Formats: sequence, structure tokens, C-alpha cells
Amino acid sequence: MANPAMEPGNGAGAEAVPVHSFLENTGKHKGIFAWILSTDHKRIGILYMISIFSFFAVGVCLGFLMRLEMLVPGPTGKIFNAQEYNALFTLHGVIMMFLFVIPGIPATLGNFFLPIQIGAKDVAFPRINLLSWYLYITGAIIILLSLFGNGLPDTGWTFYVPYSIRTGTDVTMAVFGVFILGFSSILTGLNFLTTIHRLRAPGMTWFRMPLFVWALYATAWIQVIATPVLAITLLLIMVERLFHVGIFNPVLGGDPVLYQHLFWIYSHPAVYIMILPPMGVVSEIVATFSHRTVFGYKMIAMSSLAIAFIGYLVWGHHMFVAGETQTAQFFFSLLTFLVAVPSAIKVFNWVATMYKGSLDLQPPFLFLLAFIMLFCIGGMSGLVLGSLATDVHLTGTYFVVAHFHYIIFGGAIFIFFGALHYWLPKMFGRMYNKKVADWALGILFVGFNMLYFPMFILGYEGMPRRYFAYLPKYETLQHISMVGSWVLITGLIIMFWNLLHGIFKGERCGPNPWGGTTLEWTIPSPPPTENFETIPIVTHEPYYHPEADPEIQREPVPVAK
Amino acid sequence: MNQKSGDRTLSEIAETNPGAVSGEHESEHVHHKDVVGAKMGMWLFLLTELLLFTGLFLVYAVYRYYYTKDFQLAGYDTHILFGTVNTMILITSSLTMVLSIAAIQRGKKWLCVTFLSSTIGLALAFLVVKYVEWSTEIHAGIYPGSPTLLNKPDGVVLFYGLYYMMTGLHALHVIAGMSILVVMLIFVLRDKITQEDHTKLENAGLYWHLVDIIWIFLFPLFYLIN
Amino acid sequence: MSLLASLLPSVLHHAAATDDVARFIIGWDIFLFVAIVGTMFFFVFKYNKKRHPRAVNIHGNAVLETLWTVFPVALVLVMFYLGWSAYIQTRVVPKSAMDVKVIARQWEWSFQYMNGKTADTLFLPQGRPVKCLLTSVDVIHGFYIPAFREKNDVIPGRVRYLMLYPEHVGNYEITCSQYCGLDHALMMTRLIVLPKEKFDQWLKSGLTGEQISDALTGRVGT
Amino acid sequence: MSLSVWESEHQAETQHKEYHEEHVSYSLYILIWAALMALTAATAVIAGINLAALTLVVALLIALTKASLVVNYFMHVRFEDRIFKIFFAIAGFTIFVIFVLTFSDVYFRR
Repeated sequence: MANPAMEPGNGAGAEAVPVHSFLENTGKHKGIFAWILSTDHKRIGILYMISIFSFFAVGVCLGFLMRLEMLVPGPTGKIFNAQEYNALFTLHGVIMMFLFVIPGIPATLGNFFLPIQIGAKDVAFPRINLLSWYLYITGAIIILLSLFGNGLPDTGWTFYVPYSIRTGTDVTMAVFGVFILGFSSILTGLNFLTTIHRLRAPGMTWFRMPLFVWALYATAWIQVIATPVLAITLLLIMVERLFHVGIFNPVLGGDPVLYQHLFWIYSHPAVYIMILPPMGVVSEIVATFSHRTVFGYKMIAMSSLAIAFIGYLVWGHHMFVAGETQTAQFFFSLLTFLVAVPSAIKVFNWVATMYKGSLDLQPPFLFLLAFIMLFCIGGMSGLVLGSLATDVHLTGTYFVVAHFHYIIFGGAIFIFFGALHYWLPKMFGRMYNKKVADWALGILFVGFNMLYFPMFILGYEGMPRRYFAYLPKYETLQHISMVGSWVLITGLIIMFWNLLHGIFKGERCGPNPWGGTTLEWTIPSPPPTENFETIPIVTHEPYYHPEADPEIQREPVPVAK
Repeated sequence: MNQKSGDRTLSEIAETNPGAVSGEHESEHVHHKDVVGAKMGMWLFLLTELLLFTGLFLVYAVYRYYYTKDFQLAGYDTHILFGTVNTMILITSSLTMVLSIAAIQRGKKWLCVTFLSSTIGLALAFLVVKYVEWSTEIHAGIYPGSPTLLNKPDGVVLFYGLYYMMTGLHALHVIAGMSILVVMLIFVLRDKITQEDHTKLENAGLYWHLVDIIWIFLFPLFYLIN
Repeated sequence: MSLLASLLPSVLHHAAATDDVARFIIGWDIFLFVAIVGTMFFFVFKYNKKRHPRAVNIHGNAVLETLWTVFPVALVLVMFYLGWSAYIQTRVVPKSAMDVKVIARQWEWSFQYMNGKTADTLFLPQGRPVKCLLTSVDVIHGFYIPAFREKNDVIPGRVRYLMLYPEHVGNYEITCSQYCGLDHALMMTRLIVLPKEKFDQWLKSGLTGEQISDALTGRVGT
Repeated sequence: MSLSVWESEHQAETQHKEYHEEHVSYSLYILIWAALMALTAATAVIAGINLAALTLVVALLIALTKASLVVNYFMHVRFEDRIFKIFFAIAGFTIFVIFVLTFSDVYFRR
């Protein structure tokens, strides 16, 4: 097939070829086994998607209940008592972090599109890919088993010692679940790294890779290098609880702050596991809907690696008030400010990509606009927290809660939704209702800001986080925030209903509804099991829009015959 | 075209993806061997293991810095003999491991089996020594949470906490490695690992050497403090 | 610009300095946000498919890219410096500082003075620097006085310190900012700054509730 | 088959280094083993001598030497592609960074 960018929307040719899509081609197993025993990266991506969004639904409900407790100030205990509330925010954090955002885009859309975008038939280790899904499910089940233990864990998702050692609730189970999830993450990471190194199609040089692949590459390195540190830290908590070894227990001479170091050595880079893949998606979407090449391709690619690297150097800013020495505070604050720069560069590049483009305001692009706004607010509030004087005041308050929800929800998850709107037509060959998608985004955007923006103000006023009760002076803002959560959930329900309706009942769309130029748009929708009938030979940059390059002669994409 | 070394060259892609080249359509995924890819995956996994132990080494370093005196005090009581013997056992097992790979590369199946069995035997010997060592300690009343230990200074408690944690985790890796080697032995006997295709054995070997390397560092940290 | 001050009145020099840093950073944030998002929507409007059907490929611009790398670096360095220098002032312990032990336990605060007096409300004299020595008997807590923009974690088995410079007589909140279990949200007490002589009186023999409220409102009590 | 076409087309790119099947001799392995055993004996003996603060440094240097022998020869990194060395460097550098930054806090604690 020729480059569809030259004939946008022309999908008729693809349907004429008698190729079975991966959805129809069940392989040697039947029914559900055709899914849970499949080593096809596309099917595994969808397995991940189903499981991840199920847990997202649970996490959202927990978050909704947490906001509901804010109906009345003070410890009235009308809705939840303290213990219940503490379990709520712990489970909300654990589920959202470890079961949703960290696997998030890499495990779902990364699994699905990484091999296609580099012109491969599958990932390097398809069976390990399936294994990592099983580990994910095992970890999730173990976390859920803590529901039936001695009480729901109530430590917060950070499992800070010595509280996590002392509490009588079932922390061991939850920690063990996260430990298993870590291995799932590691295996995904090493699979992607090997895939990118070994399975690129002929001509797919490093600087011809789509930026989504670059982002996944950087992410995979963090997964491989950082996750083991979390694994050992959690293992130490389990050992501590089971055998009273005393490694972090201050009663036995241990240092609780050392635990925080180890925890954040992983968990700060983990923030970049969450945000780098969405940044990659943004680069894809902005190039496709601007109908021109991205501005500063190499700069964006390199800043992914830079972020992955500098992300390792700043974990200490989570501990500014934990009594770090001034030397550590100096370096960590300085480096924290520097990590802001590559992210800023990316934002500038994305906006510059719109310059002299031909902008097509389709739903994915609108999600991108929302992302840029929310991510800017999130990132810029991070500057306030990176500065020592203000961090001392604001850390541990609602300001931090607002900051990371703007980054992770407003940033990562909004663009995850955008990515769904961008790629679902490719995955299932059907288009959702675009009008409804626009409305859902509008409601989400309003609800999101209503929910989280008041938290910045609450934080500056001194409202600490993880409080099930609050002083009456915070009541108005808490109520605005609570109503915001209802609006947000309405938007989520409309959006998911629209997407599901689109998947099953939507109009059929061609292989390239948006006029994208990367390799996934050259194959039929939904993709065939083997992705490519013939492995393509890549001869040009990923966002090659010949129509935007009148001076360069159009040359067709050669295909191995 | 900056094809870096270690990345797949075109001929390799063609080799491992014949379906891709011939254009024939297959209904099932067919996965061909990519030897360098398999090794790359294994190395990345080994790096994660390295980072796993790094966490523990970091904890050790910090506490050693906090409680230098206590650590030296506690270090007197570990058994340098057990440590040295076990180091030598593991180093020798690493040798037999590479020799078994060298043998299969030269097509000498039974020599490979001999070396591989000795590796497994040495791994077992390591565990036996470890067992004797731990029982000596436990007999002396030194184990996590024991009254004898809790009466000692904080640094000593931490030293032994880390001692059990780190050597214990290492012993788990020895057991895991040994189990893998047993599977490899069966593969060699059943000719699933041959002169032509011995990547599995090589990767198992890499894992085994990593276990050895970690011990090389544990040895001075726990047994050679005076 | 008193937006921040209206959120939470600053009661002392350091709090005002913190607010200044926040004002500087948030000011730049707002400017950059308007600039970036404004440019973005301008492009969305101007280069809309309908108005601008034919895109032009632009691969990059070395000057522009250098500029928007160097400028943010310079800007964040300034921000870092301001934050650091405002913070470091609060870590200096003057000779005249008075020591107070702050002991946290689940879920209450207690304060111990040098003469052995203990209290569950923190009373401090106006105009004298105070060095709070923080320690915990069980888990990690967070000693947080929003009006002072000051906070430090309270760690079991370790002693950390926090400097307070009470400049004005008043009654301020103390909360726990580090999650510490069941009643974390209820672990609150007050910081009461008294005129020097009233404080000395309290330290020696104690004061009645009425005397304290008199001292706070500035009425001349007996 | 188009395979041959590819090969001729991209002859320049196709380095026939292929996968390394260099056969390291048995005797080299045994030599390395002997060195490792000698170093183990040395480190155990040195531990008996009082070198004060240097004890740990010497012990760790010996351990590092032993580890590099194992990595380079037993694990073949010496004969491996450059990319494997880069991977190793990335992990090593990360470990270094983790230690340095943690100690930027811990070292100044007392």
C-alpha cells in the first residue's frame, strides 16, 4: 500500500484484500482462551485495557466517596469514620498509581502500537508479554485479597514506616501485591527495550522512530532500572512486619527517613513512567492534526531521554521537610528546577508545531488542547513546590494534591483519553460519535477544574491532606470541589459510553481516518494478526507530509515485493 | 543510517522473519530465534537484579556509616571460614558453568552434562554450608527478634538484620538459579539444547554468574570486617 | 498584591518572605500560562483547517530553540535562588533562641519547656526566637503552623528542629501534616503568642483562660 | 525469495559480525578461575591484617576486580557488542547516582 497520507481517507483498497483482522483471527484457542492465552501483542494490549479501566472505575468511585466525606466539616462521622476514610484514600492511591497510571499507556496502547509503529510483527518476547499481564492480574488480586484480611490497609499509597510496620491492618498483603506488580512492569519494560533495539523494520533508524516510540523507550528504561528498588523496599517492609528484623524500625535503631529515600528513588522516576508516554502521544496527535511535521523532532526525542535521566536525580524533593540535610536540600531543589526545563521545551515545541499547520479540530486534538492547559498549570504549580521556602509551607497540604492531580489526571489521563479517541478507530475499525466526544471533553474539563483548582487555594490556606475532617473555614471551597467531582464523573460516564458504543456500533472507518503518517495508518483497521503483510522499508521521517512540503518531490514508500 | 552495533541488521531481520519477507500469510504467530535479542533481554533482567541488590547495599552503606563501631563489633562474630569456603565454591561453580557452555559449543554433550551437573552439585554444597552457618548463628541465639540480639547495641541488631536479609535473598537466588540449571540439564539430555541452539544455556549461565557476583560483594561486607 | 495575604494572613517576617517567593513564581506562572495558551489558541484560530488548508513543514529553528532552552534555565535558577535564600534564613539558630521540646504521639502534641513545665498548647513569648526540638514517640508526624509558613516532620528516634520567630501576639493553628493513623485529622492544637511578661508569668505559675484571652485581645488584665 | 535482494541492496549495512560464536579456550577460563581463587585467598588474608580505615576499601577493590573478571570473561561482556557495555554503563551510573545523592543527605547528618 502506498502512503495513505497522499490519499487521506482512502481505505477501500485495504478491505479488498482478504486479510483477517486480529479480532477475527482467534488462533488455536476458542472463546475466552483465545484472549487470555493469546501472545498477540494487540490482544494483550486489549486485555490490559479492559483490566486497567476496570480498576480505574474502582479508583474513581473511591475518589468520589472521599469527596463525599467532605460534605460536612468536622469529625461528624456521618458518612465515613476516620478508619474508613483512611482506607479509602489508601486504596484510591494504590489502585490509581500501581494498577492504573503506572501500567497505563505503555501496557495498553504501547503494547498495541509500539510493534506496529516500528514495523514489527510483535514484541521481542510475546510469551513474556502475556506473563506480565498475568503478573499484573495476580498482583491486583492479591491487593484485593487485603479486603478480606484484618482490615483494609490504611497507610496511604506511600507505605511510610514506621506507621506501615505498626498498623494492625493488612498492609503485608497490599505491599506484596504491589511487589508482584513491579515485576509485571519490569517485564514490560525489558520487552519494549529489546523490541525497539532488535525489531525495527529496515530503514527505521533511531531518528525515524515516531516520538511515541521514543517516549516508550525512555519509559522502559525507567521501568527496568527504577522498579527493582521499589521491589526491594517493599520486600523489606514485608520482612519487617513478618520477622521484626528492624531495618527501618526506629525502636531497633533503624532510620525511617532511609525508607523514604528508597521509596522515592523509585517513586519519583515513576512519575515519569506516568507522564512520558502521554507526552509521546501528544507528539503523535499534534503532528497528525496539524498536518505537518513536528517542530524540533530531535529536541523532543532527546528531551524524553533527558527527562528520564534527570528524573532520577530529584527524588529528595519529596522529603524537604523530613529533616534532610541542607546539602541534600540544596541539590535536590536545584535539580528539581532543572527537570522542569525539558518539559517546558516539549510544550514550546508542541505549540510551535501548530504554527503554519492546517489544524483539524477533531476530538483527539481537542483533548490535546485541554492537556496543554492542564499540564501547564500542573507543571507550573510544581515550580512553587520545587522552591524550598514555599515547599515547606505547601508540602503535605491540598496544594500538593492539586499539583499531582493536574499532572497525572489533567496531564497523563486526559491524554490517555485523547489517545483512546485517536487510536480506537484504528484498533476496532469503527468511529465513535465525534459530537458526543466533544461534549464529554467539555464536561470533563469543567468538572476537573472545579474539582482540583480549589485545592490549590485550600492548600495555600493551610489545609493538610489526608484529613477526613476539616475546619469550617474551608467549607465553601470543599463544597465546590465536591460538586466538581460529580461533574467530572458525569463527563467520564458520557465519554466511556460513547467510546464503547463506537467500538461496537460505530460507523466503519477506513484505515486512516485522521490522515496520520506513521506506520500504523498504513495497515487496515482493525490490524491483521501479523500487522504487516510485508515488512515495510522506511525511507523517511515519521511525520512526513508531502503535501506540506511542496518543494520536495513526492516519493512513494517502497515496499518489499 | 546510524545502525548501532547490537541492533539488528537487515539480514538478521530477514532471517528471523522469513514470513515477512516471503509475504506469506500465517494465521498463528511464529516466533523465530533472535539470539542477540534473547541475550539482550536477559542482560536487562540481570540489571534489574543488580538494582534490586543495590537497594540493600545502599541500606547497608548508610547503616555502616551511622553505626561504624557496632558493625565492626558484629563483624567479629561472623564466620570467615564459612564465608571463604562458600566464595570458593561459588567461583568454582561459575567455572564449571562456563566450561559446560564451552563444551556444548564444541558439540561435546556429555562433557557439558558433566560440568553442568557439577555446577548444580556445587550450588547444593553452597546451600549446605549456608545451612550449617545459619544454624550455628541461630544456635548461638542470634536471629531477628531474638532476646540475645535485642540486648545488643542498635548497630549490631541492624547488622544481623541485614545479614539475614541479604544472605537470605541471595540464597533464594541460588535456589532459583539451581532450579533453572536443573531444567537446563534436562534440556541438554533431551537434546533441546544443542551445539546449534544453546542460547537458553548461555542465559542460564549469565544468571548464575550474577548470583556469583552478588556473593563476591556480600563476602567482604559481612565476613571481612574486623 | 495581597491575594495570597488574603488567603492566609502572614504574621511575621519569614511568612512574608515566603509569600514573596510564591508571588514571584506564581506571577511568572500566570504570565507564561497566558503566553503559551494564548499563542496556542491564536494558532488554533489562525491556522484552522478552514482558514489555512495547506500546512507548511517547518522542522525547527535553532535560534528559537536555543532561546527557549536558555530562558527557562535562567528563570528557574532565579526561582531556585529566591526559594533557597528565603528558606535558609529560617534554619539559622540565633544565640538568644529559647529551646522548646515538641513531643508528638498518636494523636496529640505536648510541649516541654526548659524549666520542666509541660503543656498541650504551645505558649511562646513575643519577640524571642524559639528553637523547637521535634521528636516523636511512635510514628512520623508533621509539625505544621500554617500562619508561620513553617513545617517539619517529627520523626521517631531522631530529633529535628524548627525555628519560630513569633512577632505578634496571637492565637494560631498547629496541625499534623504527615499522615499518622486513625485520628490524624484531629491532631490539632494551638500556638499562643503572649507578651513577654505574660509568658513569663504563665511559665512560672500558669494563667487562667480569662487572663490568656485578655492578653491576646490586649486588654489590661490583673 | 526477496531475501537475496535485500542483502545485495543493503550490503554496506549488513555487518557480518553476526552473533559471536568465538570459542574462548578452556584454559583461559581456568586461568580466570585461578585468579579469582587467588584474590579470594588474598582478601581473606588481608582481612586479618589491621589496615584501619583502608580495610574496607581494599576489600571492596578486590571484590570489584573479581566482579569485573567474572563480567568480562565468564559473562563474555568483553567479547560482546558495544550496546551491552552501554547497558552496563547505564546501570552502573544509576547506581552511582543513587549512592551519591543519598549520601548527600546521610553524610552530613552527623
